[in-house]
Amino acid sequence: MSEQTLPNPMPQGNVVSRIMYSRYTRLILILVFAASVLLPIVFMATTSIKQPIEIRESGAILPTRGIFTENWGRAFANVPLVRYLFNSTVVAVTSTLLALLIAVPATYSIVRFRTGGMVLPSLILGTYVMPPIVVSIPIFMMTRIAGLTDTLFGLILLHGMANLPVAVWLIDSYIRSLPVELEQAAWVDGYGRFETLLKVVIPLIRPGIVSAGMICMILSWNEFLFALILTYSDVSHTFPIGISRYEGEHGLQFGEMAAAALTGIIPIYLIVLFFQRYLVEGLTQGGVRG
Amino acid sequence: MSKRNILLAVVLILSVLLASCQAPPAEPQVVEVTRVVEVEGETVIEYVEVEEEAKIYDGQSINFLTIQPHTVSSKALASWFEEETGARVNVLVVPYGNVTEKAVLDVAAGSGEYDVIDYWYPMLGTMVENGVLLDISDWWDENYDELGFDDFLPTYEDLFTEIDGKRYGIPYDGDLHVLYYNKTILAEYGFEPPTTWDEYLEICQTITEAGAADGVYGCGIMGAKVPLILIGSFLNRLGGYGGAFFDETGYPTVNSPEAVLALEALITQSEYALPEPPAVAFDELLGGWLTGNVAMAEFWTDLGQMTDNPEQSTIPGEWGVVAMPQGTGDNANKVAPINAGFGMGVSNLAQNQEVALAFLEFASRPDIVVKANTLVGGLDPTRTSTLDDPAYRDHVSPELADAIKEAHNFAVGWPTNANWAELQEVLNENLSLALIGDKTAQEALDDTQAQWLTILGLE
Amino acid sequence: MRAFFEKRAPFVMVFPTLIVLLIIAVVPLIYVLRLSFTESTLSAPFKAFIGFDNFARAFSDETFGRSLVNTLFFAFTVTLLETLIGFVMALAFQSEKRLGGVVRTLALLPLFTPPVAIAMIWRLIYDPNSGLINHYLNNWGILETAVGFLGNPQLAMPAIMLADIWQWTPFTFLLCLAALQALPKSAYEAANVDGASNWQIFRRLTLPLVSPAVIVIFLFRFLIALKVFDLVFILTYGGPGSVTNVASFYIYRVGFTQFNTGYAAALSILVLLLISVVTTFMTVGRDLILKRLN
Amino acid sequence: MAQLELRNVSKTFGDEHAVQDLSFTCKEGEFFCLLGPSGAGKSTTINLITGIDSPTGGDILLDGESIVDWSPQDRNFATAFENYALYPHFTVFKNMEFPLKAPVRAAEYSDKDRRDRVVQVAEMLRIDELLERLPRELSGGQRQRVALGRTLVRNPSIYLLDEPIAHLDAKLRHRMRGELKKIQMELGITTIYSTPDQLEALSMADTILVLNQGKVEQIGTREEIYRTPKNLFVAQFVGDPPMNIVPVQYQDGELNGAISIRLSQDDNKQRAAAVENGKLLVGFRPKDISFVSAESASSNAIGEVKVVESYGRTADVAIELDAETIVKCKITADKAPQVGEQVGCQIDQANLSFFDAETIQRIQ
Repeated sequence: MSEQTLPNPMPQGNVVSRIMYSRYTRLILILVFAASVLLPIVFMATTSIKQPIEIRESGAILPTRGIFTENWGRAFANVPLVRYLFNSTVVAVTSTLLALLIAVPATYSIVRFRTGGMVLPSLILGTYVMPPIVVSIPIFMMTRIAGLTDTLFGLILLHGMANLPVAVWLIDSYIRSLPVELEQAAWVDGYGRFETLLKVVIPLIRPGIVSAGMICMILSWNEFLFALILTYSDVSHTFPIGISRYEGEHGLQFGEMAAAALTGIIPIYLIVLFFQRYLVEGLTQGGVRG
Repeated sequence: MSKRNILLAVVLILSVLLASCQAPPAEPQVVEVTRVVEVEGETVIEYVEVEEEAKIYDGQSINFLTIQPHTVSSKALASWFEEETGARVNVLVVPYGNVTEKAVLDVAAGSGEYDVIDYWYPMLGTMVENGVLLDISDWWDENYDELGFDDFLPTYEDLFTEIDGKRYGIPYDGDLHVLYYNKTILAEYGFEPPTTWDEYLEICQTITEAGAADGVYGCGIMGAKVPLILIGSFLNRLGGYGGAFFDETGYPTVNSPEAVLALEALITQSEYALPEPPAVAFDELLGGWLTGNVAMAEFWTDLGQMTDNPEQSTIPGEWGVVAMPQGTGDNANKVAPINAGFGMGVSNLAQNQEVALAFLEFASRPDIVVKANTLVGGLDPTRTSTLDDPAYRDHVSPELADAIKEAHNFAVGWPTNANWAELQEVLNENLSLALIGDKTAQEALDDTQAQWLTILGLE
Repeated sequence: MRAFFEKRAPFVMVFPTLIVLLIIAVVPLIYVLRLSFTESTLSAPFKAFIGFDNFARAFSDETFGRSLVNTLFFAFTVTLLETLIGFVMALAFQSEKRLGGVVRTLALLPLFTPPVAIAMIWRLIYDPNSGLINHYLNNWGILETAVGFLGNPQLAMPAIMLADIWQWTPFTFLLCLAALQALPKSAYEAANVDGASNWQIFRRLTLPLVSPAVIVIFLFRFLIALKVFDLVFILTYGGPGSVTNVASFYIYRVGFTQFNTGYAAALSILVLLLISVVTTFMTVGRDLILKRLN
Repeated sequence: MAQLELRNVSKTFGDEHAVQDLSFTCKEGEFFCLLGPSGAGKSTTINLITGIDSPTGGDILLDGESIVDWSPQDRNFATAFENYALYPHFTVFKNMEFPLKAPVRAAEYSDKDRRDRVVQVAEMLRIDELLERLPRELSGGQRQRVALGRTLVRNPSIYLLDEPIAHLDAKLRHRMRGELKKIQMELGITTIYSTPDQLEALSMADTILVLNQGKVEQIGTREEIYRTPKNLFVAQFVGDPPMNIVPVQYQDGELNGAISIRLSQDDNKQRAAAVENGKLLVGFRPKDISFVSAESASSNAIGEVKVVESYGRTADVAIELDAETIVKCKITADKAPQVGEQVGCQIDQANLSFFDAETIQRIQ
């Protein structure tokens, strides 16, 4: 009896459980995970300080012909990377805000008031399933008609709209998990539906909004197709387009490209670290609830 | 929370600042003109403050759509043009794989975002079909003598610019394939550079069988499934065996016995080539070649320069170049396939046609072509005179210049008809299938022929 | 005014979404549908009405058929593996405090690296002659000759999948972690008091409780995976042969390199139908599984 | 303070009738109780009144004016929910202050007013120590009082309390009953209170409405509900243990069945005779049974003691009269018989209820 009430009972009998829950297994898992995540990134980092010939010569991780920092200088000299990073940041952040702004009330309405019945949710899911290539031509035409090609605003609108279904999909389960009485209480307390959404629902699903926002940001940050089709110049090119610009006449400038790619990761990563608590809270506290 | 927000704001502001530091667009030069100011009736102060002479296109601008690999040269051209004419040329760069779609989309949507377009010549027919390019036949005829268009390399002159007797551009960047060999490796095995594909195979096989364990291969073959690459490698052999994509009447002959022989040669050679041809594109081949692990490589003429650059290569000066080997059989031929090459044309929707044409004129001038062709990472000659120009010969080495000149005697181009975009996808797919053994050479080419006939409506 | 909006609150709240759907889904779909019944090129849409010709062509298009199979195979395999690995990782780290934080932070790295850069780095890793893998395998004497991962018909697809798994497993991991941490603590406390072993707790408690969320994650990731494009475009261009040709990429080639938009539209419609069918099946499957679990 | 009237109110969800044809009037200042088992439609009724749901038929009037089309925030009712519905992201103070900050009445209160009001109510409910805590840091009883506090800070026209103390432990529930009643009487505000617990209803309500499957079974004062249940359902739902019901045959002033009673009062005879075939159900409260010896002539029935449940001062005794009939009686504990003992039961004729065996309606 006393043995059984220990906070962490010894695994009983089962080999699998003993392996699964052993601390050593976990440590090994962490090491494997960290190594496999980091390996390509580290390889990218060392590639950025290798001479071009060395990149072609050997797949060794560390540079063997000395450190060659010129890739970094060239990466910035040849492509207006900072401008692209700025564009990407503006587009990712603003389009995410836009997507959330539209998605939160819509999801609320769909979940709570069953607006649109069965049709609207499936339409939203369908929109999300649609490969972007399918609609790229009409989208381009419409953007052109609206006079929004080659503008950040156009790209923001498009990313925002394209990520809307994702946001709806992710926020849905968070709203579903809220007890409806809280909202009813707010109504009776004298709040309208909009005020209830603002004062009660949104604060309570903040983790969901944060994680949906982060996923929208990732999708926008990495988006290539529309960014390519809808932009012409440095005014609105985004970072992924910038990365594709280390193309020599015949072959890629791998070193410069690696330097550029890292430049893109570093600020984002700092921001992520910076908001770590927020993000992790967002991603882990609310969570996806079936 | 608030601290965090402040920090974020700082980060954002910093990025805005950094972004604004980044190359503000150069303002068009303001040129003061003569002004007469009268003061109080009597005294007349007259002052002239002309620092520079007014230029013909001051204050005007055009947009130039170019491909990423041409960034340096296109930007150079733009700045020289601005210096001379005062017109600003905005160079808009896209990855080379996307240039046709950008140009066509632009016209399809009626944007007219581009004035001058840098196009891959096999897409010329497609571009014309889609109404992208302006018919400049009259301009061409008018300027023919004055600008010395007869100096354009004859192999490029029509191929890059003409569809159905009309002109749509000027040759901008020429390039053809030649065979490079590593002098050291060939000497080590006692081989002379090959003149036929059979010799090529023998050399390749011998060296690979002996050297593969040390990572040395007799040849490198680009077989990556990209039309420019895979069809290029095929054409190198197809021409050598005397085959062609079409006969004189325009009927497809892609499954001719010569073509089958050529593809079989490619497949056989691939077995001994740098692994693994279906994954070998520019970079993979360069990796083998520039590190001295590949004895023979078919490549564009700029490889010589690259090989001599110690930052890029371990074998500076160890290379030699010969024309593409010949095939065997009755129709065996000597060829130099034009596996890349770009023209420069004016958009049908150009906002400023006059300046666009002036830019074309400028870009085709012999002195400018030489200047552009001697930039590092720039363009390859489009004019005969360039090949004789000392500056250019000095730039690429006289040996290479002569090899290029020689190659032009038997250069063959890609088709440029309106259906080529579709045809090349079919061919590309089938070549790749043959290369990995999903189809035999005969099957792959028969299938291609059948599909081509359907596409061309010739069944 | 206020009362007016208040009364129509549900509708007002979805209104912007309706507009967005109109712009990004309905209008384009109508356009694409119209295109699919016509002979069209990019610059000259709707040249002639040709009925079901484009669709008929699609049904006899071997390359297209293979691209569909490839897409489903790719999406299903990577989703399965990513969800599985992500879930196991999440299980291992759900109770880790400090180490868990490190892992979570690391996990964000691949997600924020643009696919273009990821593809570049994987090309360097896979390069048969100067690639990372071949370099070390050769050095350690495991391999005699170089292996061309992306050029080998058997290895090209797994190679792309590995790159995809590298990029997206962190995503499933983070979502699984979220799901695990959202489980009610009280149930576990009770189980601990009852003296259940860790394995029993996992089998009887964790698994049934977390399954719905994991299924949602699986579906969500599956939908993203069906749209795979960038990696194929940069790593293999659909080759060698047709081994890695996927639907999005094939449509891109037909529509954007051959400018045959009419046919591309028909292919798009077919892909969309197929995806809808698959998604419906999976949703039904999810409901069945959930019913059984409850 | 106000008077609320429901007229033929119905609410259906899909095919399901949650509430059917509900009519009642709740007078000003009255403590009105909705009593019924779970699923009876109590919460639906409350939601219809607050405006959270709209009725599918009928009308709701506040002081004679229809409020069916009013939105919840305009009705100025205050509700305490069964599961408290405290806002988890607010402290206790903010929870209680929330209704006062609502746009509809924000202008009425200054910051200080609000603070004073919250503190005052908190003191009254003895939760003034907890104002800075979050709901998750509170015990069930504390949460319940906060929920109550949130309704009390306002001056609503009606309080609606939906099973407010259902989830408390017995002791706390007992105490809260008293407190609630006290507060209600002090404030004198019309209160509608729902509960599945008949004891709660009987001990607090002025008027009780017994609801079953969405329909009204009976409306009346607690005495009426207890003494003269309108039908078998009310009879058996109210009272613990419930009213004993025994089928009998009436003939010539005598009831015969598992029990035999010679009716002595004319009133009883009259009622019993009202059913033509004489098939009756006779009902009597457990407290109306007293024990006599099995041989006594005054006994109305003889049976064997099966179970004795003792609650300290009182005890419930179950007696098997025959194979189908068990009656329960409530007596003082010291008079409880032994299990297995044969006892005679004497039934107090003053409080007999008669029900028609067919319609199971009370015979008046």
